[in-house]
Amino acid sequence: MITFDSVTKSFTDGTTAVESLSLEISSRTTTVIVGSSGCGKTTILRMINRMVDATSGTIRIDDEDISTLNPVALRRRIGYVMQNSGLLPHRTVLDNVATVPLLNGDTKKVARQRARELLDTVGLDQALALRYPSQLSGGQQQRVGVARGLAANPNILLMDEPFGAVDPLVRTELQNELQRIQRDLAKTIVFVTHDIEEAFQLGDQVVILREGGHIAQSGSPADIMSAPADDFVASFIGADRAKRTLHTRVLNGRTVVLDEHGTPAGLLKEVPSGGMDLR
Amino acid sequence: MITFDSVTKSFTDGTTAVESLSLEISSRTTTVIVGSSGCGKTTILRMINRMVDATSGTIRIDDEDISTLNPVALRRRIGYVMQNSGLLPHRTVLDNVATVPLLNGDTKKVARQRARELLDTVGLDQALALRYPSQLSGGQQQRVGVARGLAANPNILLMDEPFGAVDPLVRTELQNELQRIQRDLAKTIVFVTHDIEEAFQLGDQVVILREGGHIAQSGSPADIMSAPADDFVASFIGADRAKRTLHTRVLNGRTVVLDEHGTPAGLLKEVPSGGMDLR
Amino acid sequence: MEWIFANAENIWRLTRDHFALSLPPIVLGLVFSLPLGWLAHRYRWSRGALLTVSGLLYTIPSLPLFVILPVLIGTKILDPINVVIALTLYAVALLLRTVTEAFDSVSPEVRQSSLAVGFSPLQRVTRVELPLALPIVVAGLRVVSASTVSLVSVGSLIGVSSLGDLFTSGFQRDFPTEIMVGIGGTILIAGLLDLLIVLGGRWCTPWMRPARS
Amino acid sequence: GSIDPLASGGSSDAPSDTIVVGSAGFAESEIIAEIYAQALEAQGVTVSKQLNIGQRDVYLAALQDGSIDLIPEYSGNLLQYYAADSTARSSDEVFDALSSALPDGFRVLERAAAEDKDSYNVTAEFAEKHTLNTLSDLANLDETFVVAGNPELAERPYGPRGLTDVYGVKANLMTFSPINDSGGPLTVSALIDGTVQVADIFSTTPAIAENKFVTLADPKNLILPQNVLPLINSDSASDLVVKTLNNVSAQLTTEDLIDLNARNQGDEKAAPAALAQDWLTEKGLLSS
Amino acid sequence: MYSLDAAGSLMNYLWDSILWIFTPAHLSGPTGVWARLGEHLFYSGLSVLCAAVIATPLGLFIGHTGRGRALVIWLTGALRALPTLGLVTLLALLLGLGLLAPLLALTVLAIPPLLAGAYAGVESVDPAASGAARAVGMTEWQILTRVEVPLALPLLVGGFRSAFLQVVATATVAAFVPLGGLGRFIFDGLPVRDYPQMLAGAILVIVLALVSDAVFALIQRIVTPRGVRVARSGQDHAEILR
Ligand SMILES: Nc1ncnc2c1ncn2[C@@H]1O[C@H](COP(=O)(O)OP(=O)(O)OP(=O)(O)O)[C@@H](O)[C@H]1O
Ligand SMILES: Nc1ncnc2c1ncn2[C@@H]1O[C@H](COP(=O)(O)OP(=O)(O)OP(=O)(O)O)[C@@H](O)[C@H]1O
Ligand SMILES: [Mg+2]
Ligand SMILES: [Mg+2]
Repeated sequence: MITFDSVTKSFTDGTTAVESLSLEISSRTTTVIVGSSGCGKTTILRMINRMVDATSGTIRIDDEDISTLNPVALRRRIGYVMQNSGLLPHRTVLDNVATVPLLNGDTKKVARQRARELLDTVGLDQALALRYPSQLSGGQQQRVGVARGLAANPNILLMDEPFGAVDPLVRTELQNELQRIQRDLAKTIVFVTHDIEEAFQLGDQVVILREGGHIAQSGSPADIMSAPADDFVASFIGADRAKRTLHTRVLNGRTVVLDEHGTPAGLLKEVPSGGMDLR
Repeated sequence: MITFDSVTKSFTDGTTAVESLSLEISSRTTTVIVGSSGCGKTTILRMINRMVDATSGTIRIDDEDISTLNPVALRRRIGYVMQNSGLLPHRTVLDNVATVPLLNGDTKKVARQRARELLDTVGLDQALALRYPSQLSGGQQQRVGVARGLAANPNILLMDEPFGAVDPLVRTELQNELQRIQRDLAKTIVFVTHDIEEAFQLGDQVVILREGGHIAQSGSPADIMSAPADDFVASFIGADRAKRTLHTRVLNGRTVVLDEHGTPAGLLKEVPSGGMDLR
Repeated sequence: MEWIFANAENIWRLTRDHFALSLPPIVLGLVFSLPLGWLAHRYRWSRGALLTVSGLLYTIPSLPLFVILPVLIGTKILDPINVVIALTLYAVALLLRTVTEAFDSVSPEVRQSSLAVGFSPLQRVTRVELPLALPIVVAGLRVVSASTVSLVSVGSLIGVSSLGDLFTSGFQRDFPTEIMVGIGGTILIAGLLDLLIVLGGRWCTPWMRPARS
Repeated sequence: GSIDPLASGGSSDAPSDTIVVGSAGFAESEIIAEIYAQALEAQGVTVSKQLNIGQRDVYLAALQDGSIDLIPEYSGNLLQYYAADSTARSSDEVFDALSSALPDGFRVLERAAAEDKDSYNVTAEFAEKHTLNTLSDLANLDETFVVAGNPELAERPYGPRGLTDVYGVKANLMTFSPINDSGGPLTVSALIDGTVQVADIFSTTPAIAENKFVTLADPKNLILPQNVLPLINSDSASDLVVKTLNNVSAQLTTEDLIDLNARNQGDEKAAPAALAQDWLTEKGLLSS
Repeated sequence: MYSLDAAGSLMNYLWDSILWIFTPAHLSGPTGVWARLGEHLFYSGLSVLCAAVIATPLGLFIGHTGRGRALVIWLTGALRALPTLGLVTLLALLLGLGLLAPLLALTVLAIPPLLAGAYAGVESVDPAASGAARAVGMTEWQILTRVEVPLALPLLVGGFRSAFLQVVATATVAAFVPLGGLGRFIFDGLPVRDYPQMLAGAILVIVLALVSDAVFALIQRIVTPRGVRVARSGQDHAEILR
C-alpha cells in the first residue's frame, strides 16, 4: 500500500504542483490518476520513487516513510515506465531490460536471462533482442519499456502516460496486453494518463485530479460514470456531452448504439429488460 | 466532385504507396479516409493538390484533369490543413491566415480583413491575431491552421490528421467546431485520420483503407458499423472486440452502457423498445 | 616530380614530424574538454565563464602565442612543446562549446529514465550522458583535427619543423611544387586523422550505425 | 631535427657529446649548416640538426638556451647585433671586435673568405635614369621611392635609418616595404615590376646577375664585411670540432656560395644536404 | 614557482604592449595602429564578402533541394584542412605581390563556415513549415525567400560570425606575404623578438575579434524572427523547469 499524507510539492520557482494531497493506493490493483495537462500527475508519480522530493507531508510504502530511504536504492526496486519509453538509445533491447538487474548486482548472464524471459512476458519476439530502440516501432518500444519496468521484479510499477505517443490501434493492443500481464502478476500499478477512456478501461480505482493535485473524485469507473461527484467531474468524463448520451437503433438487423451526433459507439448484445440495479 | 481513376503512385525508391485506386468524393460533404500508419492516406490527399504527382491514372476535379493544371495555381484554390498546423513560425497569426489571399493578389488590407473574419469563423479571439504561432496552445494553432485553409475561400479543403497532436479534450472541441463550420460552409472536405472514432464522428462518407491504398470498404458510418464488409473492416472498427460489444446496467438509478471489460461508454437516454429499423 | 623523388626522405621526415605534432593537441584537447564541457553543461555559473574564456582563447593569433609561450612557461624556444601547448589550447577552445552542446543534447527523457531506473549520479554521467554525447563530440573533433593539422605548419615560422618548412622554403625559392607537396601532405595527414576519428567514432557508437527502419 | 613533442626538452636534450647544428631561416644558411654538419659527421662527431629556425634574434636565443650548439654566422651582422656602436670597418677589425664582443660561452671560429652581405640593388634602367652608382647617389633622388627588405631591416643599423644617417637619404621620400622572403623571388619581382625601387638582396643571390641589377656601392661601409664563420657554444668546441670547421672555412669562397645558391634556387632546386655533400666531396673534406 | 613568474611576466608584457599601442608614434600614420586596424578590417570584410558570394547561394540551393549534401560535407572538410600558410605562399608565388593572393587564401578559409551556415540554416527549417508553404501555393522561389531564408537567418548570420572571426585571426598569417593589417606588427616584431610589438598585434586582433563577435551576436539577435525567438525563450523556460 502506498499512502500520501498531506503531501505538498512546491518547486523552487514558486509553482505549487501538488497541495496537501492525501491518498491511499491499494496493493496489487491498478490505480489510474487522470487529469488534464499540468495538474500534477507526473509530480505525484515521481514523488513515489523520490525523483521529486515532497516539500512537506509523508509518503509511506507499506508503512515505511520513504524519505528515510536511499533514493537510488528505492528506485531500483520500483518499476518506472514513461511516455516515449525512455529507453537508452545506445543499448540494445536486451541490455535495456537487463539494466536494472545489473545495477542490482546480478551477473551479466543472469540479467540477460531474466531480460529474455521478460521479452516473452510482454509479448516481444526474441529476434528483436539485439536491436537498438530506434529500430523498433513505437509500440514495440513501449513493450520494452514495460519489460524494463518489470525487470527488477518490483512490487510497484509506476507508469507515466506510457501509451500516450502510440497510435490508437497499437494503444488498444498495449492496453489489453497490460491488463493480461496484470492478471498474471498482480503488481501495485500507479498509472497516469489524461485520457479518461484509458483510465476507465485500465483502472480498478480511478483518481480524477483538478489543478494543483486536488482530488475531484476517486472510485471505480462505473461509480464515477453513474454518479459524478460534481460538474467538473461530469464534464471531465463527458457525461454531460453528446458523446456520452447514447441511444440505440436497429440497422441491418443489429442494434447499433449511437451517440447524439449519430456516431456509432458499438453493438448492443442484449436488449436490457429494465436492467438490474447492482447497488 | 473529385474522381480518382485507377490512380497509382510509386515513389522513386520503389515503394508503391497507392495502387490502382478508384474513388469518388462527393462535393459539399465530408469524406474521411481512415487507415493505419503507412497505408497511403497522406499520399492520396497530396495527389489532389499535386504536392505528389500520380505515377499513372487520372485525378479529376469537377471533370477537369488536374495534371493539366498549374500546380501552384491549383494549390492556391485548395485549402490544406496538416498535423502540427504547419504555421509559419515567423509570421503572426493574422499574417499566416492572410498568406493565401496575398498570394492570390489581394491587397494587404483586404487580405487582413478577410483573415480577421476567418478568426471569428474558427472561433479564435481577435486578441490573438498579432501573436506568433509559438505563443498559442496546440488547439489554438490548429484553429489558425483551419482558418488558413479556408482563407482562399476554396471549394475543397484537405485535412491531414489535423487534430492528431492535440490532447483528447481539445480534440473533441475541435471536432465539434469543424462540424459546426461545415454546417455553415458546406465545403468538399477530404479528411485523413487513423482514428476510427474520429472518422465515424466526422464523416458523411468513410473510406477504410488497407495497405497500398486499397479500399476495404466505403460508406456511411452506421452502414459500416452494422455491416462490415469483411473481417479486416470488422476488426478495424472493433466490431469483433470487447470494446464494441456493449451491454447496459442500471447503477445509481441510471442506465450505464458498458463494454465487455466493464468499461463504461456512456449513459443510455431512452430504453429502446425494440428500436426501429431504418432500412 | 624529380624533385619529390630526390627529396623523398626529407618530405617523409617532415610528414612524420607534422603528424607527431598534430596528434597530441587533438588527443589532449579531447581529454581536457570532456570534463570541462560537462562542467559547463551541468552548472550554469561555470558555463558563462568557461565559454567566454574559450572564445577568447580562440581569437588569439597563433604566431604570437607560439612565441610568447616559452617566455611564460619557461620552455626552450625551439621546443615543439610550445606548439603542442598552443594548439591544445585552441583545440580545447574549439571543442569546449561542442562538448557542452553535446551534453545539452542528451534528451531529457533519457535523463529522467536513467534517473528512474536507479543509476547513481556518476553512473549516469559515464554510462548514459557521455556515450550519448559522443556523436556530436566526434563531429566537433573532426573540425578540431582539420584545423590543428593546418595550424601546425605555422610552427615553421618559429623554427619548429613540419611540412610548413616546405611552404617557407618553397616561397623563398620561388618553387610552387614544394609548396604544393606541403599542402598535399597536410591534406593527407588531415584525411588520415579524419578517417581514424570517423572509424573510432563509429566503433564507439554502434547504435548510430544501422539505418532507422 | 626529429621531433618528439612529448619528450620534455625536444631535440636539445640530445646527449651532451652531440652537436646540434642550427641554421637561420634562409637557404644559404641551411646549406652552410649542412656543410658543417656533414663535415663533422665525417670526422665521427655525433650531430643532429635543427635547421630553418628563423632570424638572428631567435636562433641566438636558441643558442643561449642550449637548443642548438653551432650555427653559421656572418661576421658584420653578428658584431652589430652585440655591439651596435662598434666602429670596426675592415674584415679584420670586425673579426677582432667580434671575438671580444661575444657573450660568455659563445665563440666564433676562423672566418671563411666567403662573404654574403646585404646589398642595395636597383634595376639597370632606374640606375641609368637617375645616375645611381653608390648609396650616396640615393640622396640626390627627389621623388618618393620604396625600399624593400625583410621586415627586420627596418630595425637594423644598416637599414633605412642607416641610409639616412650615413648617406643623407631623405627620410620623407623613402618608404619601407617589408617582404618576408629574404631577398627572394617576390622581392626580385617587386623590383622588376616597379612596385619597389630599391631592394635589399643578399650579395650572393644569383638573381642579381641574372636580372642585371645594379648593386649600389657602399663606400662608407654602412654594411659591414660579412664573412661566413661558425658561431659555437664554447663547451662544444672540442679540438676536433674546431679543426674540422676551420678546414671548411679555409676552403669556402664567395663564388662557392653563389654557385651553391644558384643550384638551390635555380631550376635544379637541389636540396641543401645534397649541395653540402657535393661541395665537401669536391673539396676532399669527406675523407677522414 | 613558474606560474607566479609566468603570471608576472605575462602582466609585464601585456602592460608593455598596451603602452606600445598607445604610444602616439605608433598610433597614427600609414603604418600606425589605426591604419593597420582599418586595413585588417578591410581585408577581412572583403574576403568574407567574396566567400559569401560563392558559398551562400550554394548553401541555400543545397539546403533547399537537399541535393549535394555529401558535397558540402566533403568540401567543408577538405577546405578546412587546407593550411592557410601553404595556400597564401603558393598563391603569392603564382599571382605575385599584392592583395589578390592573401585575399584568395582568406576567401577559401571563409567558405566552409559560410557554406555550413547557409546549408544548415535552410536544413534546420521545420519541413512542416516549408511543406505548408508549398501546400498553400507558394512557388519554390517564394518558399526559399519568404520562409526558408527568414527562418534560416540566425544560422546564416552564425556562419558569417564564425567565418569573420576565423578570418580576422588568420589574416595575421597572411601578412607573411607582404600585406598590411595587424599581422604586420606580429611579423615585424617576430624576427627581432619585439615582444611588446608582437603582443600589441595580438591584443589588437583579439579586441577586434571580440568586438566583431559582439556585433554579429547582436545582428543574430536582431534577425531572429520574433516568433522563433518567443518559442526559444519558451523552450529555455521549459529547460529551467527540468
Ligand atoms: N521542475 C519543475 N519546476 C517548476 N515547476 C514544475 C516542475 N515540474 C513541473 N512543474 C509544474 O508543476 C505543475 C505540475 O506538473 P506535472 O508535470 O506534474 O503535470 P502533469 O499533470 O504531469 O502534466 P502533463 O499531463 O502535461 O504531463 C505544472 O504547472 C508544471 O509546470
Ligand atoms: N517521398 C517518399 N518516398 C518514398 N516513400 C514514401 C514517400 N512518402 C511516403 N512514402 C511511403 O509510402 C507509403 C504511404 O505513405 P503515406 O505517408 O501516404 O502514409 P500515411 O497513410 O499517411 O501514414 P501515416 O498515418 O503514418 O501518416 C509508406 O510506406 C511510406 O513509407
Ligand atoms: Mg506529466
Ligand atoms: Mg500521413
